[in-house]
Amino acid sequence: MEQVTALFARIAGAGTLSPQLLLWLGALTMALIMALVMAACAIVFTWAERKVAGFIQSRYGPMRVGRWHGIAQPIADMLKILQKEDIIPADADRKFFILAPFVLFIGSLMAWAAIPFAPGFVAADLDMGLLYIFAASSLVTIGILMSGWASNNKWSLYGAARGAAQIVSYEIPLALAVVPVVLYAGSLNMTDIVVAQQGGIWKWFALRNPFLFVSFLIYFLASIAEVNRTPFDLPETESELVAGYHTEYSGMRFAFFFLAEYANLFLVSCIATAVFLGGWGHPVPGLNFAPALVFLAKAVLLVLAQIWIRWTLPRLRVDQLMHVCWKVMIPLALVCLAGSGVWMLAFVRFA
Amino acid sequence: MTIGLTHYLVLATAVFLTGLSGVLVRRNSLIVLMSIELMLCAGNIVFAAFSRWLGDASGHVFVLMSFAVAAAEAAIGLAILVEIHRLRRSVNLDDLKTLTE
Amino acid sequence: MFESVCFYLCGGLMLLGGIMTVASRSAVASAVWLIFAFLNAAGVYALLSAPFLAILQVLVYAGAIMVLFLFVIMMLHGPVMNEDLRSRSRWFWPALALPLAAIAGSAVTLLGRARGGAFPAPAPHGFGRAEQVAALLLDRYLLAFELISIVLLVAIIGALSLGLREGRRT
Amino acid sequence: MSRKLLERLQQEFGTAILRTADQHGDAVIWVAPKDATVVLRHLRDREQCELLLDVAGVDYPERAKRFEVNYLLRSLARAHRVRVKIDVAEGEAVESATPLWRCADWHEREVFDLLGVPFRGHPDLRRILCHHEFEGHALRKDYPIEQGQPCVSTEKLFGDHEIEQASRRSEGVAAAGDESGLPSDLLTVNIGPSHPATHGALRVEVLLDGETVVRARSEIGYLHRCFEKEAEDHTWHEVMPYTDRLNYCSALLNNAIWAHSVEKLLGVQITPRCRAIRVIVSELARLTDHLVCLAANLVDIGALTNYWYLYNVREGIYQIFDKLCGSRLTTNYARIGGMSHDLYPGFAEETLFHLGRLDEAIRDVTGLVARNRIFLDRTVGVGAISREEALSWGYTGPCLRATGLAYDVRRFAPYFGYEEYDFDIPVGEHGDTYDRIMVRFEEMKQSARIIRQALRKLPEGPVNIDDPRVILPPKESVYGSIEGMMNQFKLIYEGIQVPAGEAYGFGEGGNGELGFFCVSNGTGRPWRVKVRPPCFPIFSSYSRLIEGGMIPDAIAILGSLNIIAGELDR
Repeated sequence: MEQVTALFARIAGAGTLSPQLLLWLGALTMALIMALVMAACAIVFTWAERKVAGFIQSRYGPMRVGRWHGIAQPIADMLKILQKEDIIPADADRKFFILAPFVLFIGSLMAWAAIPFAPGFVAADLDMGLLYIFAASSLVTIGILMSGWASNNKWSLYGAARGAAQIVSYEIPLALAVVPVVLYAGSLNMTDIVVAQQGGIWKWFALRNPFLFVSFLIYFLASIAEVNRTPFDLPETESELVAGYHTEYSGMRFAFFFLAEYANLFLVSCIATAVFLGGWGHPVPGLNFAPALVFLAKAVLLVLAQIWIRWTLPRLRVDQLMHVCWKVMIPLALVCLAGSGVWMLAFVRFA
Repeated sequence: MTIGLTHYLVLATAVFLTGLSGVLVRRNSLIVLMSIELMLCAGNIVFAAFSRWLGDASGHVFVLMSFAVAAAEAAIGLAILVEIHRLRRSVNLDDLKTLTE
Repeated sequence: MFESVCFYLCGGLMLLGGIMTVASRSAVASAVWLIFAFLNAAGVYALLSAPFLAILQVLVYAGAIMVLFLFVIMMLHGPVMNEDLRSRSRWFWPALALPLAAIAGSAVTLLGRARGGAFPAPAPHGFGRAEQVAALLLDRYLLAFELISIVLLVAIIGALSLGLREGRRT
Repeated sequence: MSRKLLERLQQEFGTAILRTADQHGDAVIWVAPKDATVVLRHLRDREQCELLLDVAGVDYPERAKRFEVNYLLRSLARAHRVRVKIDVAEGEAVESATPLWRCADWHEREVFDLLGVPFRGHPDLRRILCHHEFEGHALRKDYPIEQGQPCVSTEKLFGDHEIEQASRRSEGVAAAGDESGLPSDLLTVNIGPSHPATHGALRVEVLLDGETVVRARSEIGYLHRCFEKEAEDHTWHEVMPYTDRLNYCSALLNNAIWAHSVEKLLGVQITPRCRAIRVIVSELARLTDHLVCLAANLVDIGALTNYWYLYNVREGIYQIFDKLCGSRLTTNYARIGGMSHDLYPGFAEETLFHLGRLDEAIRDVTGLVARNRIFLDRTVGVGAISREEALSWGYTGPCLRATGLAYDVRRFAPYFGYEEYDFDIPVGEHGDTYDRIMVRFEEMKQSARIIRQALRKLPEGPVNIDDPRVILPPKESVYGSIEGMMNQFKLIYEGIQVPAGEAYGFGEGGNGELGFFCVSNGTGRPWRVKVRPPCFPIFSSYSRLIEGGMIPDAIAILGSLNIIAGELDR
């Protein structure tokens, strides 16, 4: 962000802009860049999902649009979805129906601000970046509940209820799983957390000790539940709830749900990368070229893993979902937290 | 004029009284519960404002405590409401006067 | 200057959210307005150099408590509640106007006379951060910390025992 | 076999048995309406006729007692095939068999709906295939076949009172007196008629307490297109394409069994080659049926990828069908007395190739799901039904075998020479969703085994029987001789002259026993055709299976029962 503000200062000429204004301009620009990056990622991932699904299912996936392997398919899809009729059901609660996709989208957009892609490349280097991300993404639940309620459709309502229950529940193991990392890093700042993991693969928090590795797995699984993907895709199960909370949405409004879903998918992978997998750090110590690319590569790998899981596993039932969360993941996450603490006391010397 | 303690206190009082009038006037017990949350929130602002004024973060601890109380209140209050709704099919306070009759 | 603008914006919107919470007919609208008020309250905390509280405000209120409210409203046959006109008595607007008028009057006089109790210039470094609050919580206010845990534990047990309705299963 | 049974029955009941007959190995007895329950009960309890296959009504307007109600019974242990006939006049009621067999509920509703025969003591005598606004009874001979009746309103399946009762029961607060008059806490939700998991137009109205299904009631008939009425208006041969549309996942099985039923009535023997071809195409059709069912069921559980693994094989088999019959879905391949034409050259190689791919697919899919913890959690113990209950509900086919009962028509009453093939009957143990799925997987392996054997010893020779009364003459003779021309004309315009009589022809369909109860009055058109669709009685138990479970369970169970609306609604 410093670079951006410096750029603005240079363009306008030194001293013409107040520091505060510069700060805001910089933040806005970064937010804009983030939003664009997020939209682009979401679009690319829709294509990736279809190609990976095709690969897993012994078929090709999109092949026609664009010259190579249907690479332009997501653009065609976006154009198509923009042209679709925007339907608001007669009995829907209009205000909330219109508002809901935006709330959902803004929730996932805000969280992006605190992701450090490379040294200095972060929209808002907040002191409590990790907490901020969790706070921002909790808005998603409200968007889901609003959409389910506003649609005035029983399937939507069920989807929303499932979604809210699931996301609120899985936020607990998700948060508990990152606490050991905070313990190690001694900071909630995302950049600090990443910096603490520099110097090769053995410095990454996921591999620091066995408890942290289990924490990483818990985080990864809980994050799949957070973004409502198989095997935890209960809020939008097609075969049960028609389409869940976005049953009644169409056209542009549906596109918002769709984009937010893939943006969230990427977001949780980015968080995992930053928190557990060393962020922009190379696995081999000593190397430090192209940090942003390294970060992206790790995040994309995690996304691919999530896609792989989605197309491999069946889905859980509602009660089993809650069972996994409350009776398996949360106790395990607590054990890992305590275990990491003990490990630190026993093996790690405080500088 | 710079924003000072008084501004925050005035804001907190206004929010608190809004919540209070909600508690007194609304008959839908869900909205009454929400008004109580609003009042708690107003109290928290007073804590935070004095904390800032005194330069002592102790107030924040009490805000945290108040968060816990608010969360507990919401959980228990809503559980009771659900139970009442199950028995009475209503959450309107006017319908819940069995004891006074 | 910047701070004033932020304060009036956040404070004003928070008050608006509060009023609309109390004044909305439908419980869902109330809840959404309350979320709006709480988000602005987070802004107010940020202005008060309490970033930790600001984030917790969003996390706890918007992310958990209000989700619970919305959840319950929807489960309790919401459509019926939407039309519940009795839920607002006719004394409503007078009751709301009186305290607000009183507040406005006192605010004008108070702020007009005094200098508004300006804060001691910039908050010390690390003020209101997680580290500081945590240190206080685990040291000076350990009792409060324990009390919080007990309150939450009791709330969990209470909500569970109410929710499980064991005696009802035949 | 049936003679001894008839003698025993006559000794037991004396004059209560009005008349007896032996028709194609079926023991047929006539009883008066008042004695029906006693005789049926005796048959169930003493003669081990534990399976009520169907209740078929026939209308004879010229008789004094106009309607004839047939109860088709089956004893698995003693191999009895019994038909109890009850003649009733207009308005006269038959004692309901619902206390004896659970599946009698829907079967009797169907007779009531289509013929207007009332059943005394029936718990829920409503229309079933025709809609609730329908007037008259469609299968009576005096109902004009052209007369359609539109339906303009939906039927609520649960009354307010029932919802209130269910609500009380679910909360267990029935004792508290002052609760009445309050709206229910249960949410009424319609699954279907257009829902992604119904795979056809079915409607299930469920009362939900949270995610739990407290009560459920299903409604069918959305795809009802009067197959049986149409059949009465067409020649025996012309019915063949209609059978394609019954269970459209395994049209060839329907074709073959329909031809088999009419041949039974005609009393003709098909050629050895024809029998082998019918076995091959029947088993191929069974494969497609099971593949579709499993693929859809796994998708319903969320395991989407398996769909492609299974559908790729189905696609291969459909390509064979396409080459063989000219179409993929509506094959119309069998003919009465033979087949439409012989196999094409290279059929065996192609089939063997696709069977190899089938083995691969089964290995892939079972590898993905069979020991997957999520899959096991979702299916084991879900929708379980005991053997006795399954029999009472009229289960046959994979769903019955999943309960552990090795009943398969191919073994019980072999047709098409099934006795010459070496195959196993896979059975389950608990009758739950997992067993139903796994039984189908195992059955596919057995079908492949049968096909391989049949291809190996496929006899040479003619496909069609040499009988000008049944089989169309070759084209050279139609264009070249007056006899051939006349023969063709008679067979096309008047149809095969089937001697008067009745026969119940049956075989193992994709979902269970598929039967055609055919009544001929000696003309070229059937007097009455009653289909016994295997999934009809199975679906009637659906509400019972899902009550107490959750919505996801209901979806998983529905998929594992393999309900095909085309066959269900006819």
